[in-house]
Formats: sequence, structure tokens, C-alpha cells
Amino acid sequence: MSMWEYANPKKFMDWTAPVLPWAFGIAGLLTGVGLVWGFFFTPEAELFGATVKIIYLHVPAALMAINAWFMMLVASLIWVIRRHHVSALAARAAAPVGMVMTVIALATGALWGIPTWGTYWVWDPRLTSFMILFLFYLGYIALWEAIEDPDTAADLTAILCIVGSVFAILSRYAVRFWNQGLHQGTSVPVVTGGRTVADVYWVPLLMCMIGFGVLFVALVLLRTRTEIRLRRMRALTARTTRAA
Amino acid sequence: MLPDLGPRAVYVLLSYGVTLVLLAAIIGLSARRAIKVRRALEEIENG
Amino acid sequence: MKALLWRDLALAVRAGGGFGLGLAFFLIVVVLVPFGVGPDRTILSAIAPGILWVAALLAALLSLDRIFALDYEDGALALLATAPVPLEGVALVKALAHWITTGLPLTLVAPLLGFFLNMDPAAYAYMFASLALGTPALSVIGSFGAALTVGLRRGGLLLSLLVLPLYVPTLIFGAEAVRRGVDQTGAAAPLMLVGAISLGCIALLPFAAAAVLRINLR
Amino acid sequence: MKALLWRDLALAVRAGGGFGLGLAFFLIVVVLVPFGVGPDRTILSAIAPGILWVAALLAALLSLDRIFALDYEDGALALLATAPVPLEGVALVKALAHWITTGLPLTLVAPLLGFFLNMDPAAYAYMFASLALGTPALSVIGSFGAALTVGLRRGGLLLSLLVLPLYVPTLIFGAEAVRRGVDQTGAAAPLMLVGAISLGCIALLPFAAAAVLRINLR
Amino acid sequence: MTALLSVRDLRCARGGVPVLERVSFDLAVGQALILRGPNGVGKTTLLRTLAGLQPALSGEVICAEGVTAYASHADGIKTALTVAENLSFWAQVHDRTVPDSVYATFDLLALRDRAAGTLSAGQKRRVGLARLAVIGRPVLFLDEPTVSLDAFSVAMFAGWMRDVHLAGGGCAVIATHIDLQIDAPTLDLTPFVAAADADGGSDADFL
Amino acid sequence: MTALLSVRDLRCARGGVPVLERVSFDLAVGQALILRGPNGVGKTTLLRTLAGLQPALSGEVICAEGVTAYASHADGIKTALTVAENLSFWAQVHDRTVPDSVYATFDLLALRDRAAGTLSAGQKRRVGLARLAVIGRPVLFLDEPTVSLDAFSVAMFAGWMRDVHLAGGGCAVIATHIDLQIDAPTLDLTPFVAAADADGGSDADFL
Ligand code: HEM
Ligand SMILES: Nc1ncnc2c1ncn2[C@@H]1O[C@H](COP(=O)(O)OP(=O)(O)OP(=O)(O)O)[C@@H](O)[C@H]1O
Ligand SMILES: Nc1ncnc2c1ncn2[C@@H]1O[C@H](COP(=O)(O)OP(=O)(O)OP(=O)(O)O)[C@@H](O)[C@H]1O
Ligand SMILES: [Mg+2]
Ligand SMILES: [Mg+2]
Repeated sequence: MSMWEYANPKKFMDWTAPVLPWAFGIAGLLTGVGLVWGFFFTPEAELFGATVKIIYLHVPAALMAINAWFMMLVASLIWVIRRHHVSALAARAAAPVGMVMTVIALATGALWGIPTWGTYWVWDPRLTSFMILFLFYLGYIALWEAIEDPDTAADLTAILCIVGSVFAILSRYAVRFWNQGLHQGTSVPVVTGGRTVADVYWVPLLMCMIGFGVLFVALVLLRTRTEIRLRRMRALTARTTRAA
Repeated sequence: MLPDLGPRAVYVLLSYGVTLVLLAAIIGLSARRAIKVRRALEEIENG
Repeated sequence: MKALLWRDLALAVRAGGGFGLGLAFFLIVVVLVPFGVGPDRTILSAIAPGILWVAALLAALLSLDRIFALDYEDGALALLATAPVPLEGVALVKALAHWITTGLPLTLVAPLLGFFLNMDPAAYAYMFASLALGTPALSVIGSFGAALTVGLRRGGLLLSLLVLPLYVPTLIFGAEAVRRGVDQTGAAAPLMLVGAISLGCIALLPFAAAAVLRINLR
Repeated sequence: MKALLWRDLALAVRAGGGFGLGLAFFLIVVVLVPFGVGPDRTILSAIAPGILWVAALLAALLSLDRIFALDYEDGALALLATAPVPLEGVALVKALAHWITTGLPLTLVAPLLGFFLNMDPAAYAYMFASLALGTPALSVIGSFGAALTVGLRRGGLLLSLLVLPLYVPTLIFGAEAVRRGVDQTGAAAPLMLVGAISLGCIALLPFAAAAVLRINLR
Repeated sequence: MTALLSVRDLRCARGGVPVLERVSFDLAVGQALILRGPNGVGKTTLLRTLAGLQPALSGEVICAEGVTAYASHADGIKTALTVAENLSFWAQVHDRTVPDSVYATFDLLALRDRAAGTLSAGQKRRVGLARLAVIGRPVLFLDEPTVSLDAFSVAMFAGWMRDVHLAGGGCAVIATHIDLQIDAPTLDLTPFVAAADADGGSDADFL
Repeated sequence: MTALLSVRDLRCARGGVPVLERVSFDLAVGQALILRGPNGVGKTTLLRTLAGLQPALSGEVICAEGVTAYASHADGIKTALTVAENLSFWAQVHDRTVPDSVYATFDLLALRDRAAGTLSAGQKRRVGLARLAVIGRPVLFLDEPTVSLDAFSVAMFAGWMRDVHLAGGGCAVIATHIDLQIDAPTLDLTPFVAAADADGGSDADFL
């Protein structure tokens, strides 16, 4: 059986049903333990004081905001190339989750900004890029909502996602060029291979990052299942009205 | 039982509050819609 | 009349977003301005009220052509003109639907966007008040403009050209109210003027709009 | 192809104004801004390049829906799709017609409007150059957005929502070029980047636009 | 027998030029009038004038207030709304309710909850005709009502016109190029075409 | 006899649902095929599929490249341009010139320099038909070409179809509800309606 078989809607419903509770369970466990650990049992940082505890929310949310878009891009490509309905619907399902992650990153960042930078908002490149990412999410979701026919919507949003990704990357460079910024550099090993976050913070942070990641997966599975059911409802009603 | 967060407690607490509310919202809305849609589909399939 | 209002709102929602789109546009313009003028915070905070007002104006403007054009093209307007409802009422209800889908959400969210432009905290209340009083005028004036250009296919730009000058008084008093509010030099007068403009427009312009519609339907 | 260009230009002119309307909108936005932000000349002169760029963007935006929507509604687009012309070419030619009716006149007139906003005299040349290099990108990106929303009746606001984020890099480099030109801190790099964006868009986006049109015609 | 609609020596113009003149007729309760004439003779112009959408150059249209309805190919059906929503909107505007029988009469039972935008040309046309039954206006001005309809639907419409609308005390003026199978007098407009030098019309002052 | 157009076991869908199946026919030079069937049977869907505007679910349409043309009620006539400008635009797009005879054939001589927006419904339709004569494509897919035309114009169109287009080596598939008086076989689509549980269509994966 080829791996693409799992992308058949019925198969997908079958194999996700048992996975779902586990995914939510693991996500809840990791995030819960990570957050409690981070909030109650880590020391204050020299530079940030107690506000360093925001990192357990801010960084995982920021990471997932970007990864969600990346996942949508991959799903869009799969839809365009192989036309598996589930991947189109998964992209649709992921967008609102990604948008919420973006909002969390923006909100926690803004709140963190008041004590550290003295302001809730500066037009720092990192922050601004996130603002733009938010706009891309908005446009993507709005386009899905606006189009009646599901296949047309899937095709158009997929192309928007692909073109949008190129422009999102362009914007990131443009924004860097435009303003140098205050935000710290990257220190998460996924990107740099090394890290600057002190060890005391690292383990709970890692738990939160993985927890947010699993939560994202769980939510996307749940929402994709809903989208599949909606699509099936549509198909069934179309068939009955035609038979009538 | 809260750790002493110092003068900037409000920002930390607000951050946690906002995040938890937003996460709860997306999880809650997704779950509610999942249940609603599942029921509606069952109705169509059986009725 | 109520049926018309509900239908217009339903159409706005089904066309995708309804309430959301005006807001999103507003947000985008607010985000774009710093890209244009640069990230300097003192400058941004100085121009914030003005930019918010101009952005609100443009957001209202962009959705104007939806007020009558679709109904004209598919013949619904001609049918409404011969239905037992006054065309003046139709114009007013359509302006109301436009306000509910754009003016109202803009008003509610503008203070929040002031955030990004580093708006003076003292300005929030005035921003809200001036928009609340001013956006009805924007919708009613806009519906008059939309009625004027309804016969032209894609009169979009022409519409802006006709309507924007009519928006000038509202804009001036509205932005002035915020500025005076911040400087504590008496925001009451401009606020009252904005309100007066709105009331006057609501009372009179639907008649002009209906007259213009009748001519365009000929 | 040439026939299509001529026809589009003729239609733009006959629909009233053609070249004039984009310009007029540009002018009005530029005039409105001082009403909004107040008449302080140092502030105005600081924000002038940014405002001009944002206004140019909005003027381009407002005429975007004319690129394909009319041809879609009256069936011409489906006929063009089955005619012996590549749809990619159609998309490019239509973007070109849009540029000729909006981008080009805006570029020519922007320095003049800088005047009203007290723009630094040193900025004129950079303003002109950055708009000349950047407006083609605006038209091509816009034609992609217009193709995306062509099936939606009056997708005006949605179109803006989709297109404006794509305009961000062009805007940033364009406005930055003017600012750096005035500060003498090296405008060459951003100017080249604007040009590169335009070239890249012209080379690639018509393919995306044509693909999207084919989907919408289904 | 009182006339529901009387037209006296009507002259109407289109694009500033007189198109028809000396048009006179009376319609009593239960009568229909079929307008005929080659393309461009002025059927649409006449109907729009009768419905009050454009002013007559001269002559009179005598008719009670608020009893007429005009319907052309542009039938004000919103593609984003369902068939039922469309009809109930027009019913509400006219302060009425949608009689359930309408769906059966116009063969719309299966299409009731379909978005109007997903209908075929003829199905959409049927919705447009159903609107006429919903608003309950007695004097109808119909411009090519059966365009795109198949033979069965045309007969259905003719049946409604005959047995419900006309029998129920209405009257109708119908422009059409095909035979509707309604037993009604025909008015060929060709003899009423305005002379090339007819005066009137907004151009007249300049001639 | 070679077929200009061969359709083999075609299945087409609309809105994600299969509408027609098992459609097969051949058209040779000089032949026309009249599509018939009640409203909503799928005539428009079939023509759009044949013209390549939407993909078929299965089956084949065998036809040379670049010889087909599709025409529906939306005929791409720009209201702001004159009749002559409209026609010459489409001629240029197809690398041809407008033969002068077209104006006489479609009774457009008097309307040549009128803006297309000021034409009556039937006159505009004639311009749309004239476009077909201008672009010179041999395989035509026509969706209700004679809507709004008076009897005289219908005969005129039938004459052009018979004596010019078909006689000149073309072929045509025409969906219509009225009798065109063209001597051609009729294909009633009713027997080809897809079964309610037919598979295929983008909905199939979800059923
Ligand atoms: C609204 C505003 C903000 C946004 C959108 C934002 C965005 C991000 C993103 C995307 C990351 C992950 C990047 C990566 O690891 O490569 C990140 C990490 C981080 N942010 Fe923010 N940020 C914001 C405000 C702030 C503020 C105000 C602070 C504190 C002063 C802050 C401190 C950090 C730290 C400490 C990290 C992680 C550590 C690191 O990677 O070095 N952020 N932020
Ligand atoms: N907007 C306009 N401006 C100028 N002349 C017009 C306009 N619309 C129609 N005409 C002309 O007025 C005359 C009457 O047109 P009308 O539409 O009433 O004809 P009709 O009888 O309805 O024809 P059809 O059967 O084709 O619908 C025609 O000669 C037409 O060319
Ligand atoms: N956009 C759409 N979405 C879903 N279903 C559609 C859509 N358009 C048409 N249909 C349905 O597809 C079927 C075929 O429609 P089609 O337009 O091909 O019919 P037709 O034979 O051309 O009818 P008519 O004679 O009324 O023009 C109809 O039942 C119609 O309701
Ligand atoms: Mg007519
Ligand atoms: Mg059809």
C-alpha cells in the first residue's frame, strides 16, 4: 500500500480516530508540565527578571506560527501535484490554528515588550514580519471563505499559498533592510545548531515547544476531520437533491 | 502559592492569561464544530 | 425594509467575511503606513489619528460600490423601485447595512490599531467618539455617491473621485477632534460638528440618493 | 495581443477618464492626508515619500478589479481562453494596460504632488525612479490578485486583502530608496531591489495568473 | 367592463430618439396582450415606459397606483441566496408570504434550498417567474419571460398565466418571440414605429 | 468520411456532481448536431466540456487543436465599443480580418457604428453570432444561440449555418429549446443523465 492511501478521506477518518485522543493527551501533558515547571520552578533571569517566564509561551507559539504556514505550503503543493482532497482540507484546517499561534506570539511579545523595551509595539523586523504573516493568514482564510465551490477554493488558495510564501520570504528580507530592530537573535537549536538559552530554562521550554507542536497536529487532525465531514455532507446533499 | 513575580507580574500573568484564553478558544471552537458537524452528518446518513 | 436590511447583511456575510473585510483592509493600511514613512515612533504617534481617519475613510470607500451596483446589474433595483417601498427608505437601509458592515467594526477596532501607530493614550477615547459620530456620515454620503455612479460599469475610481471631496468636512472635524482632545484644547466643538454632519446627511441625503437612482434607472 | 492592449486602453478611455481617474484618486489621497494629520510642515515633509508611495499603491489597487472582472462577466475571458492566444500573454498584456493607465501617470505626476506635502527637493528624482521601477510590479501582482478574485462578484475588498500584503516588499524598498536618497545613505541598493522585484514578477506571475484564470473559468 | 390598464396615444423614446408612437390599447381583468415585432422595434422600451421606469414623451398610461410589476431577463435573483430565500425576500418586500404552492407550480420543489447561482439557465428563469406569483401584483409587464425555458416549462408558465394569474383577476402585457400558447390578442408593434422625423425625445430641441 | 469531432463515452460533472455519462457521437464535415433536453439536463455542461473550458471526468473528445469555438449567451461584446470595433477585435485576436459580407449576413449594416450598449437584446445577439462568422473556427459549440431573436433573424442564422458554415466545411453542436429549421440530427440528452449514484466527480472521494 502506498503511503498516499492514507490520504484517502475514508482511510484518513479511520486512522485518525484512534490517534486523536493520544495526540490531545500528549499535547496536554507536555504543555501542562512544561508550563507549570516553567512558571513555578524556574528562576528569574538577570536581564528580564520574572518576565522571562513569558518565553514558554512566546517561543513555542512563534515557532508554530511559522511551521503552520510551512505545513500549509507543503499541503498545498501536494494538492496541486497529486490532488489528494485531504491535503487541501488539511491546509484549510491548519490556517486558523496558525493564525491563533501568530496572535499568541504577537500578544505575548507585545506584553513582554512593555517591561523590556518600554513599549508594547515597535516596528522591529521580527515583529513586523509576524504582522505580515498574520495578514497572509487573514487573506488565505478569507479566500477560502469567499469561494463557493470547494475544489475551486482549494485550487485558488493553494496557488495563493505558494505565491504568498515567496512574498512572505521577500517581505522578511525587506523588513530587515528597512529597520535593524531590537529583538534578540535566534537561539533555538532547530535553526542554529547551538543555543544561548540557559539550561534551567531549556528543558521546560523544549517541553512547551514539543507540546505546542503536538497540540497543533492534534488540532489540525480534528479540524481536518470536520472539514471532511462537511465535504461529505455537501456531497450527500448534492446527490439527494439530484435524485429528487 | 504563586511565585513572587515582582513588579512586572502583571505582564507575565496577562501573557499566560491571553495565551490560555486563545488556546482554549481555538480548541473549544474546533471541538464544538466537530461535534456539531458529526451530528449533522449522522442525521443525513441515517435519515 | 427590515427584509432588505437582513438580506443585505446576509449577502455581505456570504460574499465572504462581511464584517471582517473592511476591518482587514483597515488593518492593512495601518500596517503599510509605517513601511512607507519609516519606523520613527515620534512621527508615527504624531500622525496616528490622521492616518486612522484616512484609513477608515478608504475602507468605507472601497466597499461603497457594493451598495447599489450589484442590485442594479441583476435588475433588483428596478424591481425595488416598482415595489411598495419608498426608494428613499431603500437608500437609507442600504447605507445602514454598509455602516453595520464597515463603519461600526472600524469604530470598535480603531483604538486597538492606534496601538501599532503608538497613538497617544489620551487619544483613544476621542478616536472612538469621533469615528462613532462620523462613520454614519461616511456611509450615507457614500450611498449617495454609489447611487450617482450606479449605471457605470465599474465606476470604482470615479466613485472615489466624487465621494472623497464630500468626505473632507467629516475628515477634518473628526481628525481635529482627536488632536484637540489630545492637546486638551476643546474637542467638544469638532465632535459636535461631526455629529451634526452625520445627522444632516442622514436626514437629507437619502432623498438625493433616491432621486439619482430614479434617473439612473431610466 | 496588440489588439487586446489597444482594446483595453480604448475601453479605459471610454469608460471615462482612463488615465485621469487613477491620477485624480492619487491627488485626492495626497490632499486628504494633510487634513488628517494636520498642517505641520516638518512632519508632512518627513512623511511625504511614504505617503506618496502608499497613495500610489492604493490608486493602483482601486483600479485592479477592472483588469479581468468585466471580461469575465460578459464572457470575453472564456472566449479569449479558447482563442489562439496564450492566457499568460493575456494576463501580461492586461497588466501592461493597467500600468499604462495608472502606474505610468502616477510615476510622472508623483514628484509634482510631492510639492503639496513639502517633500525635500532632493527626493524628487528618487521618488520618480523608485516609482518607475516599482509600479510595474504593482500592476503585475495586482493582475494576479484580480485573477484570483475574478469569480467573486465585487471582490473589491477581498482583492485588497490579498494583494496588499504582496505589495509590502515593493513598498518597503521603494519608500526606503527615497529616504536613503534624501539622507545620502545609498539609494542604489533599494532601487535595484525594487527593479529586481518588478522583473521577477513580470517573469513569473503571469503564469500564476493564467493558471488561476483557467481554474476560475471552469 | 372596467379596464385595469389603459394606454392612450403613447409615444416613447430610447436613447433620446422617439421609438414608438400612437400606441393605444385597453386591458381588462383577465386579459393578456402579446407584444410582437422584429428585434429593435421597441418592445422593451414600451414595457419599461408602461412600468414607469422611464417617462413617456406624450400620451397617457392609466392604471391604479402600486398594482404593476415589471420583469425582464434581469430578474433580481441573488446568486448567493437559496431559491427559497430569494422568493421570501421579494414576498417580504411586498408584505406577503410565499404560498407553498408556488414551488410546485414552477417545478422548484427539488431546487428549493439550492443557491440560485448553481442553477441552470432555465431553472434560474423559473425562479424569476415564481417571483411574479409571489408578489401578487395584478398588472404584469413581462419582457421575454420564457427565454431559456424548455417546452414543458413554457407550457407550465402559460398554464399559470392562464389559470392562476388571469383567472385570478390580473392582466398582463407580454413581449415574446415565441408562441406562448396563451389565448390572447397580439399587438404587432411594427405599424407604430415612430417616423424617422418624428419629434419629441430629448434630441428634438437640437434638430 | 473523417470525423471533425469525435466524442467517446464522455462523462461530465457540474458542481462536483456527475451530470451526464456515456455520451458518444461523431460529427463529420458539414454536419450539425442539435442538443435537446429539459432545463437542467446538462446541455451547457456538455458544451463547456467539449470546448475544453472544464475537464471531463472520463472519456475522450477527439478534435484537432485550435479549431473549436464556444459561444454562449455571454458573448464578450463590449458595450462601450461599436459593433464594428467589437467584431474587428475578435478578428484580430484570431489573426483574421472582418469580411464585409458579415454585416449584410447578420443584418448589421445599419448598426455598424452604433455602440453595442445601445442595441436591443436581439440586435446584440446578432452581433454575438456575427462574431462566429468572423473568427472562422470550423467546430462550433453553441449554447442557445437564438435567444431573443425574432423569427426572421432565426431564419437568417439558420441560413448562415447551413449555407455558409456547414457548406464551407464546418460542423456545429447546438443546444436549443426552439426549432432552428436546420436539417440536422437531434440528440436528446435525457437518456444520458448520470445515475444519482454514479461515481466520479470531485465529490466521489467523499461518498
Ligand atoms: C509582538 C512582538 C514579538 C514577536 C512577533 C516576536 C516574535 C518572535 C519569534 C518569531 C521568535 C522565535 C524566533 C526564533 O527562535 O528563531 C521569538 C523568540 C524570542 N523572542 Fe520574540 N517576538 C516579539 C516580542 C518579543 C519581546 C518584546 C521580547 C522580549 C524582550 C521577545 C523575546 C524573545 C526571546 C527571548 C525569544 C527566544 C529566544 C531566542 O530565540 O533567542 N520577543 N520572538
Ligand atoms: N440605450 C440605448 N440608446 C440608444 N438606443 C437604444 C438604446 N437601447 C435600445 N435602443 C434602440 O431602441 C430601439 C428599441 O429597442 P428595444 O430594446 O425596445 O427593442 P425590442 O423591441 O425590445 O427588441 P428585442 O426584440 O431585440 O429585444 C432599438 O432600435 C434599439 O437599437
Ligand atoms: N455552478 C453549479 N453548481 C452546481 N450545480 C450546477 C451548477 N450549474 C449548474 N448546475 C446543475 O447542473 C445541472 C446541469 O446544468 P446545465 O446548466 O448544464 O443545464 P442545461 O441543460 O444547460 O439547462 P438549461 O436548458 O436550463 O440551460 C443542472 O441540474 C444544474 O442545476
Ligand atoms: Mg427587448
Ligand atoms: Mg444551459
